[in-house]
Amino acid sequence: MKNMKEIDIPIEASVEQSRTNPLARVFDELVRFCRSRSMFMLHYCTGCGAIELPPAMTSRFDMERLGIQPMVTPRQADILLITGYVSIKTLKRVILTYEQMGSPKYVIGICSCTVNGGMYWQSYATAKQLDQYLPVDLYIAGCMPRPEAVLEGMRKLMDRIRSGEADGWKDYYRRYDWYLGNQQHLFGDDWQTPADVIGEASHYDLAGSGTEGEHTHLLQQCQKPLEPQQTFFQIGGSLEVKGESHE
Amino acid sequence: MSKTVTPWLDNLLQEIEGIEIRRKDSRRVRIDIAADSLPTLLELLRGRAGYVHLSAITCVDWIDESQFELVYQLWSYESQSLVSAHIRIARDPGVYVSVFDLYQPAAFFERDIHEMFGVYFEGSPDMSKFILTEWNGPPPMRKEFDAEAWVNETFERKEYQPDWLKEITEQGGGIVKSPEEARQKKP
Amino acid sequence: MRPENYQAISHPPSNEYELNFGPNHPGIEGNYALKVKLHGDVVVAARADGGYLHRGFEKLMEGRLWIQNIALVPRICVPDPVPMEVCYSMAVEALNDMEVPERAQWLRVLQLELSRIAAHLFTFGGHAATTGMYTTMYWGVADRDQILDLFEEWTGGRVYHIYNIPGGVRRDIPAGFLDRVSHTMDYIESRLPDYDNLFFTNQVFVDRARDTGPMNQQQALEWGVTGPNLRATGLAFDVRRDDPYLVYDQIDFDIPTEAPGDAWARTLVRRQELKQSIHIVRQVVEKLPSVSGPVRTQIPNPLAWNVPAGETYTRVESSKGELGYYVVSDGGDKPYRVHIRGPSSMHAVQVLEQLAVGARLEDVAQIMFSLDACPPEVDR
Amino acid sequence: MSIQILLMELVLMPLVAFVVGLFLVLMLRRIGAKLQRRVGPPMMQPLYDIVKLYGKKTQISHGWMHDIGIIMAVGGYVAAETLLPVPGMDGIADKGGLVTLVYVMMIPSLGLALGVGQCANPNGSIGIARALTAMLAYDVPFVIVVFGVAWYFGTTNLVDIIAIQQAGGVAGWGATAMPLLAIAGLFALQGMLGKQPFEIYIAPAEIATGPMVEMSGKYLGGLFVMQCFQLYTAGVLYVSLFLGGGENWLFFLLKVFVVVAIPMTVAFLFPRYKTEQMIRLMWKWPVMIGLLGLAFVMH
Amino acid sequence: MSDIDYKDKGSILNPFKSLQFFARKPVTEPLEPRLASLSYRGFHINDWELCIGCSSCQKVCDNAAISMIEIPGLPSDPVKGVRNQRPAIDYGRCCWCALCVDICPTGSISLSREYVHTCTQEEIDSYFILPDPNGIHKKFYGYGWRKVADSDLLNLERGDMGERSADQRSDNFDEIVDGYSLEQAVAEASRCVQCGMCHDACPTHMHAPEYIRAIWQQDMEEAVRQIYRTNPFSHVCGRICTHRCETACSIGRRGDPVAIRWLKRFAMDSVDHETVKAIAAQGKVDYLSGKQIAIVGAGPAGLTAAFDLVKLGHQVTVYEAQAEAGGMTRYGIPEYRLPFDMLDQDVDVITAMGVSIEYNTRIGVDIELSKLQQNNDAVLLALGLQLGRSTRIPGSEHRQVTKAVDLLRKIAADEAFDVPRSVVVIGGGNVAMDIARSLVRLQRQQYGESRITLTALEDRDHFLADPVEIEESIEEGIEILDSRGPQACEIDEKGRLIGLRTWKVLSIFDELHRFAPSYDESDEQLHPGEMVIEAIGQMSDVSLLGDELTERLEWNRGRLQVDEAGRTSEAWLWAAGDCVNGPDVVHAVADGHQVAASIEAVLGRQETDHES
Repeated sequence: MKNMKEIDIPIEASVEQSRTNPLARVFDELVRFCRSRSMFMLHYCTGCGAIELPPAMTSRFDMERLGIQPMVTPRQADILLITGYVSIKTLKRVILTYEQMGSPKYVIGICSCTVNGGMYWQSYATAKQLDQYLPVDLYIAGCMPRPEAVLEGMRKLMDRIRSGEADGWKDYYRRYDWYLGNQQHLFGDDWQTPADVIGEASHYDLAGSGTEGEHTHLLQQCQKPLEPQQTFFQIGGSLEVKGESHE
Repeated sequence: MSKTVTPWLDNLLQEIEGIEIRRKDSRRVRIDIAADSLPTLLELLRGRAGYVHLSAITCVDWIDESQFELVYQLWSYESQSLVSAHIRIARDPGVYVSVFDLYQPAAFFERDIHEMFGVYFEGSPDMSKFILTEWNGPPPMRKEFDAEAWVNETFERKEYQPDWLKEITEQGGGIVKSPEEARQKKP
Repeated sequence: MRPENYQAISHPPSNEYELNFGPNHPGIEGNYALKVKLHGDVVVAARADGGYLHRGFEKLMEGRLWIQNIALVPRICVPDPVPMEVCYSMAVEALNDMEVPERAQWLRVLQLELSRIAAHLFTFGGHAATTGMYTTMYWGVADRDQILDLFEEWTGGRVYHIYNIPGGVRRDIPAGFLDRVSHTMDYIESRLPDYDNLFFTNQVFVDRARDTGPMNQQQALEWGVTGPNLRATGLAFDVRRDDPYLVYDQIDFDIPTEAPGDAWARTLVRRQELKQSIHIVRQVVEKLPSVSGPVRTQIPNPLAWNVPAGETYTRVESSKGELGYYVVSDGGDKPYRVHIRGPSSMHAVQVLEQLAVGARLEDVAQIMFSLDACPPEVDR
Repeated sequence: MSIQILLMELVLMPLVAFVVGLFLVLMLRRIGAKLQRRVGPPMMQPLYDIVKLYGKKTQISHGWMHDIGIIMAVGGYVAAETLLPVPGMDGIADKGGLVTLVYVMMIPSLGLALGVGQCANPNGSIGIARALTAMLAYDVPFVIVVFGVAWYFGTTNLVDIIAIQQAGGVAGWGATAMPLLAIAGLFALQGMLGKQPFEIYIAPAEIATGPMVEMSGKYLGGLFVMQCFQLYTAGVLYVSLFLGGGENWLFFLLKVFVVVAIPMTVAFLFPRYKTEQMIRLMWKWPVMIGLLGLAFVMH
Repeated sequence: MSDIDYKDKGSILNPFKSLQFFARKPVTEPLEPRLASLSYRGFHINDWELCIGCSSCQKVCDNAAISMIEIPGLPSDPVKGVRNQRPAIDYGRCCWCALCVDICPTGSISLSREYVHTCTQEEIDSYFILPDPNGIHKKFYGYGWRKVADSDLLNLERGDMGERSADQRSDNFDEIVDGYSLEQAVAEASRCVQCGMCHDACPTHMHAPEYIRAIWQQDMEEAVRQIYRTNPFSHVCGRICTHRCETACSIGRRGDPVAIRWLKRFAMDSVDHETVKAIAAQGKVDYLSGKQIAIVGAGPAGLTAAFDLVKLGHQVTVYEAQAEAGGMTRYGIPEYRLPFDMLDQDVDVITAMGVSIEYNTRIGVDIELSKLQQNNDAVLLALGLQLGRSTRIPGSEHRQVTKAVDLLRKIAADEAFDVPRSVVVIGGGNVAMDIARSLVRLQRQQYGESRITLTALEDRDHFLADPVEIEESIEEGIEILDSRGPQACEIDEKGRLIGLRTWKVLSIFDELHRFAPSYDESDEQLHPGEMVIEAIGQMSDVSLLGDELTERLEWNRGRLQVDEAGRTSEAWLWAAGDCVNGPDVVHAVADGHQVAASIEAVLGRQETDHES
């Protein structure tokens, strides 16, 4: 958080705010309303908090009442639920997933672990503060929060989406360099994802002074073309096969 | 219910040298044995005494003695008893033979011990990383690896500035003992 | 071109290709990955990839006081946390040579069985969902919630009970609780015919489950399979009966078995176990009022508790199989070494890799769920 | 019929189809909710979903083939709607006829195949392969049914078929005359809608929702719209063939909703079959029943 | 076995039975959150009235989630064991295990039934909360998980200390208390939660948490090292300390405080004397400062100061009027409470450091104070309180009416005197108990029976003596009469003392809390006794100062006026111990340290002044 405040972010006028046409404004209002009433949630069980999501989704607490549905691929999801601790191995996938989600997208941090390490503050295997790596729109306290608390959180997020306040995804573009720096600190300098975040930022007119910086330069230096991942296969404990995998 | 475990134990005593057997209760037997003799023991246990289930292999890092202890938990469905075979191997170089040919579950445990402790098992089918594929540090379960220090070095603790705390600080109070300090105070 | 429209990597056309199941995949239980190599839609090789849920429990436990670890252990297997607590507590009790009051033992049995029922209901739901049958999942999870309500009232937590501590349990049951347990058991029992109609005797499901992921007893023993998966191959082994702990030797229950060892057999075994657990819970409910006395042996001040040096291996039967804790104390206030043998460390890695080979792509998720593998147990 | 009215019908018919389709989707989700013992989504949920998807900022396209595929998928159904007579509007139904309709209804699947193939996601490709297999599976009973109906009524013109049925009252309905074919038709309907037990090409647990895997934003929105049309088309077609079409809007909609409710309900009661199990089933019972029905019809 | 056979093919029709659910109500709960169960582990609540800021919750917390916050304005009193600190909890770490509730010594922390808290990134500071009785959103949802007897993690009962029964002990001066065995000591030490309240409450701020922890770790030498950091009278304090630490102990809030005094005693007893000497000498400088300091009185205050000063390289001479060192600890406290050899060991440690003691040297008689002033750089008066106060009631000048301190000194010095067959003691403090119990022993030794009556102004609940002392006195056969005001020592016509006449006390203080006892004169009793002993307080013998100095010095209600560090208005003269602060061993030790530090500071300043 400290680092965050040090960086001076000029507030760029977003595309939506600059519209003056009243019809367009009504349209924006409608879209925001529908966004708040239709949230597709990527059900990625990053941690133990995921165990309270099935109850929240199913009959007893029925999230569909709020228009929330689970989605299986990041492309279709609006909400990334980080259900508790993220191990460093998972965090890479989470960032990959996040960057593949379509904007506007929202991140919810559930449980203590996403805030300050929680139960696993001593662990060498988990990342401690989610907001250093991804912009988080909402936190739900608990270890783990009950389904009711999750629903309350969702309702709060709905209000914020409707009022247009939930815009963490813009922050990711505006301060990409800072986020990338933290990611590189944890994953090493050769960390890269397939997404062209800088390009997207300028495409959405969200590029700011914090979008590019030393870390993005480092990324550009280390960037390599993506290659199919090599997997070492083994069948029945003896036979070995080499193959390629699609990621 | 529990059947006596005496006859085969006696046989074992005769066949293997340097073996120490302690009976903990009617179902638990502890065997301490030289590392070289373990495969023989396991072969006997599996072949003749019906200990077909390898419940677990545990590695214990006795850093002060510069040794790794390997504990093999074997269960017999017939005699319904558990034998734990303890061996000690040198911490350096930390190499031992795999028992995969006798017990297939060993593959998982040996792989796990390899990545967590750095013990290499010769003849194990797969010594590649499984859990820690993206970990570049030392084998984390070794006693010399101080996870807490590593965490303190790598991550920072969140510093909250809630209003109430600001208020109290203005009045001259504030955090007098953070958890980190409290932990450091312990001898 | 918009920047987010990037070119996909092209591959030479081939009959053989790879598919990632997970870590973010609905066909995977939890955060876990299975890479399969397919020829057509037949799996020719499979490779499990774990560690996404790795927290380094065994290391963490070495850095915490004996008492502090009670809050840590249930997190190792979230769907079925009670066996973790009980097994750890039993290990510490064994090291201390500590007696557990009889009432506490009965209470532990009650917890274990309620947890087993909850876990099985959850598993049925998950298993059904992998075959596209969501209604069972919605039912199963909602009915499991009834048991979580009991736990909430009893232990103050829905999922993480943190209720067992070395020496016994943290508090007695609230007034009138046993009535509510009986009531919930009645409810769940009354729901079983619904499940039978919808799920267990659903021809489509039976068709899919039968002959899916079969293993014979020989293989199961070779691969270190335990729990319901082992019993589904015909071997009537249950730690509760054959290596008894707590007061299981005073309780009457059957050990259901099936011979064929496929997904259908495993499902049937679990279904029977659910009934047996209800039967056990009923016995405990009947017995508890006559067992009076304390629920806990007083332990020394937990901040300054040195457990005598020694080692112990304790096992319990969790809903997934044999759960073991190997705990070593060097006489200090923290464990010197804790090794957790989760049943899924066999099921989710080697067994899954072996069973997946030769299976159809459609069956892979079902095989994993029918094994009831719990990835956090593997990753720890 | 003046050209203006025709043009108006051509616009109105898909629009009506879309609106009715939205409510069919709502019904689908409410049926599920009811069986699953919960409340279910609010009334306008299907619309919210579609508006939201079109309002997404990120619109990932995987090339022009991908775009065309989606256009084909939605366009195919839009075309199909104009071929389906509804009360008061015939559109171009009497010019196209049943055979055209059958072909037009294949366009969406092919379009999807084109579009998804472009994504290079193996899950999508598998999904499409399965979808085409499934089409092959349900098309056999479907074609038999269509053939039988055409034979029975002696025409492939849907307007005529409906007229014939309505002339005979309930006794004149296709379902009364050809119960076996009507049953086979239900199977085909189930397959056409891709609902359990014939859901194999979506299968989230295996291939992460198959063809939809790489779809996002308006492309996914397009698929949602397509789903509305799909439900409507299937429902109306069945009503037209077997239940006498719509005498008026009230009866028409009632019949459509009832017909669509049947596969929806079944979907929530069954798991999915594997591909070969599905083909085996489809080519066994529905085909046998269909052939039997055909035999009755032809005699 | 199974009621669905494996061979059962199932039915395609069975699932349709579930259509009945179209007619059933949903099981969905309303959107508003339900009320959690009665023992729910929700957000924290802390009762600030009960909380003492001991930080036990912080220590038991798995997740290092608790910080202690100092809050100005809250009561803070080390003697009562209260700190103005309260725990604040980081919900970015907390796991709601409720161990903090179960360990809380006061029972102030509990968890509520409230469980919903959501916030945005900007509001993330709301994850760090200072629990108060209201809950985090200022709304009380009711108590959830609270401390119950079953879940209490603390052991509230003190380990039994073995001691001699009244029969075994009341005819000899052997030590009453057995002391702990190693096992008992470790068990007792393990009860400590390391809150440090004892450290704060102790006048000399002994490192009790540290040495208790060392005892628990069975590292006795470390314990002794910790003890010697602040207290050279460790054997003495391990036995007869007034243990303010135990009064402040947070475990004592709801149970028996940790037996800190007995643990100290155990640590000292279990390390052999030579090792103790070696440990005590650690940190002694290896040079001589060349400064000379004279200390008057070899009691705890004087010797502690001597110990500190010698450690700093000064040359210290202690002048003691009696034949042996220890002051009131030797001549005021009976042997059954503090065996002489224990005291000797403490003194030996100090003398072994290089302190020289001139015995039987009375200042003003054998050597003049002015001479000390001339020969030394500083002089410390640690006179103690040797003179007993008198009741001044009629008959109190009788020769059979004595002061308790004088008699105790005689007993300690083994001087012969006629042991009376029956005694009346006036006073309800520890000295009264000491003399009464000493006489019990002497009477039993000589006559085989004891007849002792003890009268005190106070009622039983307000006795100044230790409750244990009172209890043991009663066990030993002493008749204790409370609320009796002494009126006269009755003397018969032959001039023999026959007893003490008392009135019943109605109240001791008036409305202004001044000492003004009122009596019920109708309730008069005569307590027969051959001897009456006054044990109502002591004072200092300041005659050694001489008239001139006495004039020059400043006084405060009969005591020497000193500054905070113990320096008198005369630059060369310091005063410490009982004569300044009233009777208490551990206070005297604290005084000794303080005054030594003051002397060192002054001498050190002189040094630098000289150099510059």
